[in-house]
Amino acid sequence: MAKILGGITTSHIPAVGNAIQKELYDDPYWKPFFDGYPKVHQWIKDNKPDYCINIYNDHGLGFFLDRMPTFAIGCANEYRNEDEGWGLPALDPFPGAPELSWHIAESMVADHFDLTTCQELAVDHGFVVPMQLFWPGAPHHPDMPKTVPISANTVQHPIPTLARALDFGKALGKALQSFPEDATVVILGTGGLSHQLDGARAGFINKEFDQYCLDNIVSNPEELTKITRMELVEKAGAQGTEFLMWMMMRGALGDNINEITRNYHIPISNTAAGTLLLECAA
Amino acid sequence: MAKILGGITTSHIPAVGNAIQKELYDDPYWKPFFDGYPKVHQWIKDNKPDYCINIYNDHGLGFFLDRMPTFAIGCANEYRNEDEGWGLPALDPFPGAPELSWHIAESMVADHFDLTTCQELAVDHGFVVPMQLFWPGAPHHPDMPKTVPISANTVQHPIPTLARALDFGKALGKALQSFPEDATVVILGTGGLSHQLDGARAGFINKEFDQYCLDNIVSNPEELTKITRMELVEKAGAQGTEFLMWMMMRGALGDNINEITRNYHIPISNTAAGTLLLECAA
Amino acid sequence: MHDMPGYDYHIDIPGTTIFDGKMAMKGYALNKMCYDFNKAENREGFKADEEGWMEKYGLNEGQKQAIRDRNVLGLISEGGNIYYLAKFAGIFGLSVQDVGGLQTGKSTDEFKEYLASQA
Amino acid sequence: MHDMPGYDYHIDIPGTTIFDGKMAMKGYALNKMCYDFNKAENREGFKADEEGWMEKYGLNEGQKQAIRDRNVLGLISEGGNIYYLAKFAGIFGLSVQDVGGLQTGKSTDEFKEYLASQA
Ligand SMILES: [Fe+3]
Ligand SMILES: [Fe+3]
Repeated sequence: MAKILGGITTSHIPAVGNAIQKELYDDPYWKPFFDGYPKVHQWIKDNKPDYCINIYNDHGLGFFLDRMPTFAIGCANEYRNEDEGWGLPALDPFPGAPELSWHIAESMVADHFDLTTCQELAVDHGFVVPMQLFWPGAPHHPDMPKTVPISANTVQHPIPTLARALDFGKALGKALQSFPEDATVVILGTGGLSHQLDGARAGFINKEFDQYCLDNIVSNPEELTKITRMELVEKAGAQGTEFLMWMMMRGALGDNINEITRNYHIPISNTAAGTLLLECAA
Repeated sequence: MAKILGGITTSHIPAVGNAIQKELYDDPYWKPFFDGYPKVHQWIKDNKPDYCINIYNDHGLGFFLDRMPTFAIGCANEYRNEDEGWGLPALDPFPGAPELSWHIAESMVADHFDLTTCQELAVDHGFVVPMQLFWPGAPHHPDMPKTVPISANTVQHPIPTLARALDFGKALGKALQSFPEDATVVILGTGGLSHQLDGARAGFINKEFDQYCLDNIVSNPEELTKITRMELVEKAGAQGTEFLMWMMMRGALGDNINEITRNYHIPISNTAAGTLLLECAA
Repeated sequence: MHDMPGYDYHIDIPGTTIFDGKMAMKGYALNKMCYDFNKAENREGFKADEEGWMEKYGLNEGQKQAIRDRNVLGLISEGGNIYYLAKFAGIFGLSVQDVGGLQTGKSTDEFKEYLASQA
Repeated sequence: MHDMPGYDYHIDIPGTTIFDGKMAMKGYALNKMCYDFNKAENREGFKADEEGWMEKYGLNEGQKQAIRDRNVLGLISEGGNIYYLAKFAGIFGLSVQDVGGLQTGKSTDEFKEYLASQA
């Protein structure tokens, strides 16, 4: 049976992809952000997970409004990042893990999660930037795990509730633990923290609320399910709803976890950037 | 608030569309099938529902395996039936009810159903044939209601469980009853009953199991949730899994219903054809 | 996708293929070609150049041969799903009874009799 | 889609448009055009003939005018979603800080200062 090693969160801002390409690690603007990752790199090096569940939200590449799934799972041999409209170069494809994808789909549909399964899926910066942050040189990092992308809708309301997101993670954790392979898994929850790109409130950031979320996602995620979706928009900003990915990740880890590292920095691009590494107790 | 008048089930075999076009109502092969509908026509004439929730399963027109939703809901101004590969003529579009669609989506996602919302959706015979059977001349019948298509995956396993299908109906019923318009609604559940199109077991029909389903869907639908999905394939045939649509319909009607008419006939095309009209007690 | 030993999502039902993720991945190119037969221009394209059309969709050799042979059981074991294959059968004007007969070694009339016998 | 009196799915948050079904239907054509800007050939098509390109996607007059004016707040009130609009902004090389400044009446530098002030 597979073993969940832990979960890692990060913001997945497109500008980070540029900064990585230009190696701006010691640039005064970027240093406080990139300083959050060496401990993650060390943990990955020490643990070398076989599989990575990449929970992200698509921003208008993989899905359009003609067919907007609440929850989607990639079930393909590989995943390509395509041009998102800015002419970014395409990376080599990320290797998939279709046996694990279908195992998760079987387990979670049986547990009454109404997934959309995707045998073709273009992945955007929400998927790619975290991979580049955690496995520098991705997909060509020597320890690159095989991956299952899972996407939740934060583009169009109604978006899933925080309670549903946490429950999703719990069912995902159950699915992973019943995967009949002696393998290790890390779960990424990406996006957030507070930010708003659109409207007269563009630029809104909420440090106090982010700290509340950071504290509770570690020790008391159930508390966060009391937040309504409209409260989340109000307090985290219109795009801060990406915090749902963190909830999904967190649900899969169970109760017994240790915080290995945490970073929080304002601003990166328009966003309050948060990084967290949670390890499941052995 | 809207009121649910009742539910109607029918098989939705493509050949029925042909028979309607050729007006084969008194043909010896077709008469026992079409004899199931006059009471339905009378009930519709007496009740004239404002809205119709058309619960059907797509057979490879509206969705492909690249993005296969467990549950999808149309949220568009109109729905067109397109060529399914047999060169059938396209009908005029069926009028949608987007306010109701989005109301259902809001209510059901809040209730933890993970819908895929579709702002463009081509509908196939699974949607169209029941409309033609119940509202002859559809979409030009004078009492044609506005419609919301809802589709469940029966193409690719994992398909939803019978329990999830019934729960889906219950949440749908709750959504309809909270729709802030003084309107009436009928719910269609189409497909089935037993049939298998593929493999060495093609042509399989199971009268005894169909009768069991027909009896219990009226009086004790909870009993049917004990049937596993693999049992459903075994006993109803590979395509008999369409009975899930009947479960979804049934869940929305509540406990207090009256059976108005029932018809069952073997065979129509490769299928055991079943028709049922259930009225919600006033 | 390789086999998933030790984990099975379905029971064995004689004469019945469970179209699950494994089969869906196996038959993806074949089903995509057949799905695209929804459109008349693709049906015409196939009819004009069967081999070129199959190549365009990346069918493997087993799938190609089953298409050439109009071998429905072969197409199913190659990952074809009956709903998409029905669009292929539609090109030749075959009904579901014809397709049922082809799969069960019956003539279409024999297949219809078998259906009626279950009433 | 008309208003849904008596039923409200969201609260009023100043300066924030909830992109729900009503907005999504209003902005469908606009968002589809912008979604298609994912592909370079469509970005080129738009640049070569803005008016013809908008016509092709069926934008209404309000949407067309907001596109002509590069009016981001206008595009949002016409049903545009920021994720799709970002692809439109990308054609002109605008960053999210540029877009933020345009919406809040700030220069890009002023907008960046505002962001940093919240640390
Ligand atoms: Fe994001
Ligand atoms: Fe059907």
